[in-house]
Amino acid sequence: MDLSNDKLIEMFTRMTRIREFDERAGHLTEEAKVVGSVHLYVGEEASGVGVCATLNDDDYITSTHRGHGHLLAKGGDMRKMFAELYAKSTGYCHGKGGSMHMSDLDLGILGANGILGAGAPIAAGAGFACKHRARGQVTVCFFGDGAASEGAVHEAMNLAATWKLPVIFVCENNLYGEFMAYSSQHAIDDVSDIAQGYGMPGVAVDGQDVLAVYEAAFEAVGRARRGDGPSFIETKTYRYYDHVGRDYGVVPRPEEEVNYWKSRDPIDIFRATLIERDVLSDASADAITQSVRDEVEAAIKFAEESPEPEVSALLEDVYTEVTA
Amino acid sequence: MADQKRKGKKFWAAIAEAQSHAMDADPDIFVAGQDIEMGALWSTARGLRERFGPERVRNTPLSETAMAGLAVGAAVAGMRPIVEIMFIDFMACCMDQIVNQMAKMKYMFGGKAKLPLVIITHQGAGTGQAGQHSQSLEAWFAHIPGLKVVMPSDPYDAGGLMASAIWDDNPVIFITNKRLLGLRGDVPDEPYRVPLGKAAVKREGTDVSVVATGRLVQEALKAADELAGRGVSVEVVDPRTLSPLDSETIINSVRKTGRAVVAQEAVRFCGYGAELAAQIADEAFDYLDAPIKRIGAPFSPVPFAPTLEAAWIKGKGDIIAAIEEIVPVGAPA
Amino acid sequence: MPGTVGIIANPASGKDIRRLVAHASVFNNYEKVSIVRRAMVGLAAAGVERVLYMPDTFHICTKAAAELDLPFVLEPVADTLRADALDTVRAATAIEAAGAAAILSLGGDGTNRAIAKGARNVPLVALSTGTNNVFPTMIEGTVAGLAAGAIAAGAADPAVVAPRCKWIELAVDGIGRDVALIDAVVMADGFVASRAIWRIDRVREVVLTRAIPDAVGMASLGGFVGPVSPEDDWGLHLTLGQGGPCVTAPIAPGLFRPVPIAAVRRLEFGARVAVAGPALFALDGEREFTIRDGEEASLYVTRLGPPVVDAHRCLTAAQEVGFLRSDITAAVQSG
Amino acid sequence: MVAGVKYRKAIAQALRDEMERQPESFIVGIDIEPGGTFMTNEGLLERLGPERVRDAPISETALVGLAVGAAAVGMRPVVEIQLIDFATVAMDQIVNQMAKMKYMFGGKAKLPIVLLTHQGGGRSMGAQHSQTLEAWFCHIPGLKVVTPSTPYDAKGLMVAALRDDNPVVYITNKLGIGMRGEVPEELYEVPIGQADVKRAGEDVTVVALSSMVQDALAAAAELAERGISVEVVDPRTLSPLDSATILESVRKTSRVVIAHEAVTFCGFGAEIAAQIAEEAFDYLDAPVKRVGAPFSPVPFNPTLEKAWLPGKAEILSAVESLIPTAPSA
Repeated sequence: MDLSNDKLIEMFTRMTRIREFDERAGHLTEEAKVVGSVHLYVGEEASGVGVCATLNDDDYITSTHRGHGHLLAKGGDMRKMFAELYAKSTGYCHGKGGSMHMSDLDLGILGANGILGAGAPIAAGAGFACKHRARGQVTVCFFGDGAASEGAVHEAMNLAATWKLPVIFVCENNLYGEFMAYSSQHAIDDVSDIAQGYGMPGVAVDGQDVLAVYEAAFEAVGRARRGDGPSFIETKTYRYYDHVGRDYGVVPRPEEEVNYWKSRDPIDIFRATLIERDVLSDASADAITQSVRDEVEAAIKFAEESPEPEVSALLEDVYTEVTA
Repeated sequence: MADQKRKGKKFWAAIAEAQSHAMDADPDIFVAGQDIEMGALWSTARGLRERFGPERVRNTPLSETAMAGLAVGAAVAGMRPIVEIMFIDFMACCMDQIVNQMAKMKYMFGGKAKLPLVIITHQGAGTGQAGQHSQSLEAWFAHIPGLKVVMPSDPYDAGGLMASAIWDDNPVIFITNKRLLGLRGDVPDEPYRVPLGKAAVKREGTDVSVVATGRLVQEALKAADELAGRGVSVEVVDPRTLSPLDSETIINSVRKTGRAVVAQEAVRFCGYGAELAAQIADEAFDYLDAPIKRIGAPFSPVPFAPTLEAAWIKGKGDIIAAIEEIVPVGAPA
Repeated sequence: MPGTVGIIANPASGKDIRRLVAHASVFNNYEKVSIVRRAMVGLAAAGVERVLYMPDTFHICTKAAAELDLPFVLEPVADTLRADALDTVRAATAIEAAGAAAILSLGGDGTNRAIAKGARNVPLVALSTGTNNVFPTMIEGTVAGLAAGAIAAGAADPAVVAPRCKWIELAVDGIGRDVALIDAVVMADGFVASRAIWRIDRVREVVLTRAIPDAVGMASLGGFVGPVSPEDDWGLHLTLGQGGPCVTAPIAPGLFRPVPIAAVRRLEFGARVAVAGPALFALDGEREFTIRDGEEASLYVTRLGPPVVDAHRCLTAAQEVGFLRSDITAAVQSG
Repeated sequence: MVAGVKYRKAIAQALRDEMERQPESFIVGIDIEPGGTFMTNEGLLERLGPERVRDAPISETALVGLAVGAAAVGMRPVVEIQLIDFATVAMDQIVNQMAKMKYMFGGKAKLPIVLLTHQGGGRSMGAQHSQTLEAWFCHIPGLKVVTPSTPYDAKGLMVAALRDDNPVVYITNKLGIGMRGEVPEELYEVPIGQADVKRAGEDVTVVALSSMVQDALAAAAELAERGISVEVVDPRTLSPLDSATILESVRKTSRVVIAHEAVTFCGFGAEIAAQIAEEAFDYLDAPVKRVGAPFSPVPFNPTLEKAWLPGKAEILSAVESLIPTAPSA
């Protein structure tokens, strides 16, 4: 694994940005400062960052309703993100999308998506554009274990495999689809087992270890760039909080399970690794966390001070005006 | 008579030519769908594979969801896809991609997404294909902000609207009626366009406006011919684009004639004709001299038996009957 | 307890990154269920009274038993399921403590290494369901069950049919830290990350208990420069780098890489290979841990590994004492 | 105000008590076991047990298909699609299978299915979780569509839907799910296909759907103070539509406003307007006015969403446009 110290620190910083962003987003929801359904990525940071760290700026991803982490992993701007959470005109979607649709097309993000599995066919489409343009671009399709039940995911996998599209299907198996446990939704232990049925390699990796995810993604992306077609990576991870927001205890999860996963916190694991390798010290790691927290507060301030969208914007951007 | 019939290009050929012209001009245009490589089920892609090769003219696996998503993803990544869904009935298998993804991406994502794509699909009864291959569902798509919906009624409009649909930077649902695909008409050899959002007065008249869509335009023209012989002057207006609708042309026509018949092949209840009638009842109310008559199919799935299907499907006779109810008409010539 | 056999089936084997970086096969858990089911039938045929199994998230053993009317008691070993790599170690320890006569394992080198760490004295019937396995053998589940059953039934003497295997012990600063059954690999730099080894340019040294050309992985690499059989009372030490032969070896399934070898030496039992930190160790194909600058590790081969059942010898010995035979006359008549 | 029973509870009561009487009934969906996304199934698991109250993998296609198959062989499924937006994922099963099976298969298939789903904006849930799509289902022969506007109607229509041998698409409005109202404890039916005059009036008819009924009643109360008598008609069932009640009202008042939350263009209001323009034309004294949402996806921002959502104010101004002499308060 050829990772410079700078790259490792950047990955650590991005994971920390996700954690701090979503923790605050969760609190802001509870304080009723932001509206709508906010799906938190806390606990799953290694998955998004490990995958996105292998991508170039002009690669594409499709994301899910739990998309904040993907946006930050690909380099999202927290100010525009909080502004979108606050439904402000300065937000990524000018206040029209919200948490569930927060995306930056300039970063190659083709949606956070409110419909389970819907990103998969879109990823196939973007993958086709990548293949057609032959500039070595790839598309990553993030989806969850719940979405793995949806037909759209299966249909897109078949298309991508048949056409050998440069698409990497990344199933973030956080063990819950909404409030239903993984085992009540699937008869197989590893979602990645389905890949073989469509004619692509499928692997399961430790989703709490950002380097393990990185390594798998790096190889899958390499295959895609070489024209060897799609791959499937299952990152075994865990959603610390409820389906929506933080803990509402709608359906309590076994305490033992929660504790086990929290004992394998992706940021703690990575931090320990980097300190052991002398990439970071305790002090420098703390400094990163602190600077991210400062960034979060500044971004919240920016969001709070940003103007509401004008009502006259209501009917803007339904259609593109310019035509060829 | 036979010579007359062979004059001009067929509806499907006009569509294929429009695609071919556009593909000549832009290498980012590709065509995908089931059996597209052999020219598409209804021949609307005939010759494209030979001309543009396997990379740009592609068969897909049998998955409408994957195909529609393919169009969305490729479009947002900068291409200009044209994807065919063989039957509009099959659009039921990809409504999420059409309605929640394609139609909303631009609006939800702060205006950045540009989706220059065309979904071409085919609808209509009268081919003995029963309930799951005969529906007319244009009203669904017209109800969805973010989509444009076109429904040409003759070869010239088909070619011109296809060209405009391809070059439009928004998702366009391009709907043909299967029974129109063999219709011949004058179609230029060179590239041309029929603008989206512009209705056409297909025949001028003074006594009653028939606002018809798709195949019913041809039926209305026949009805107008026949009624002309009985002294009734019928104006036939074809919206051509169902969304955005050129309400002005329609309202002006009704204000002129004072009477309106709205005609569509789809099930009448909650069909597109209801929108047309509602707009007329609001905007042209003070000019109306008679109730607005609405023609559409009865409230049942499309039956298989030819006799039943013939009874189900609306046409010239129904239009004449409706006009007779609201316009004093002389005896048949 | 006489007549007790343990089953450890690793649900995570056969899924790792080598399906991406090499051409490794996929081994899904339904196949493992099916194998365990056949092994259970074999155990039943042998008259085993009690089967202890490692619980896992996929419930491999209970699913396997679900459609069978088994004559033995089937029990999970208590409180071992954490869904992590230590599950296997804990389960093996519990099975040994319960007095099992044999352990039947489904997994690769890594799974068996974990079992060896947990249970050093129970004869092991190792059935291959992993990726590039040297330690377990490709053996039909029915036969594996029968072999384990024969030991439990006393039809074969483990002292004869299950000799202890070699292993590599690894000590850090003089303190024993880990073991490997087949290979211990010293790598420069690198993180544990996804664990598997395929970047051969990162490998510095290799210590092997066996070096055989008809294998995949490090054992194969050794096999083409200095073969060592499981029976030989020594190991092999390779130092990679320029200066010696270059072997194009299958370092993973379907993946050949040219490997320059600077030095090859026979490693007598107890002879130490000293490794100065920083370094990363991969044991039986899995990157495990690192040592830092200033730390020193040593590797050495012994024959203190667990007893390993040779199914062929085991069942041959069993048939000599009439195993599975009850009434020859009746069998002939009915046949 | 805490008097009365919540809308969602009224549905839960109907499901609980009526399903108990129907041993072949079951309910399936996503997060059904804890009571459903909007708690419309609260208490069902306890009463009916895990065999009949079931969570399923997240696949709307599989869920609806399951209902069609089970119904076709004699069961009486209730299937919940959490949000009507997600019905887009199952449109083939709903439209090509569920709606047509009886007709296509010679009348033999009996499909007693209730498809319970929830729609509407106002909760800042963005464009994919806020749509109002009833018009689609009304356009499809073979489906019945109900949109109760009060807890009383919610319970009665649910009972009727459960007893009906046809697929019924039962649509609530998310914002109205907590509304309270008088609900009898016992089982009763509100007949499918019967509109309800929620308030009698003389000057103008407001035909309002679902959540807009409450807005229409509020508007009517306000207009009454200004001397304008508004009749509020709630179709309750959109398909089959009780046209007679609507037309009768319009023939009486001669003026009509049609109000729904869905996008106006090609919405259900167009159908009502078209019927009135054809069948009550000679009684009309003014244009037929429609109130609905503008032609855009539902925005996330609360201010924009509020501007998007039609409500009392839009009904008031539509009525005023028909009765220009009305003095403003």
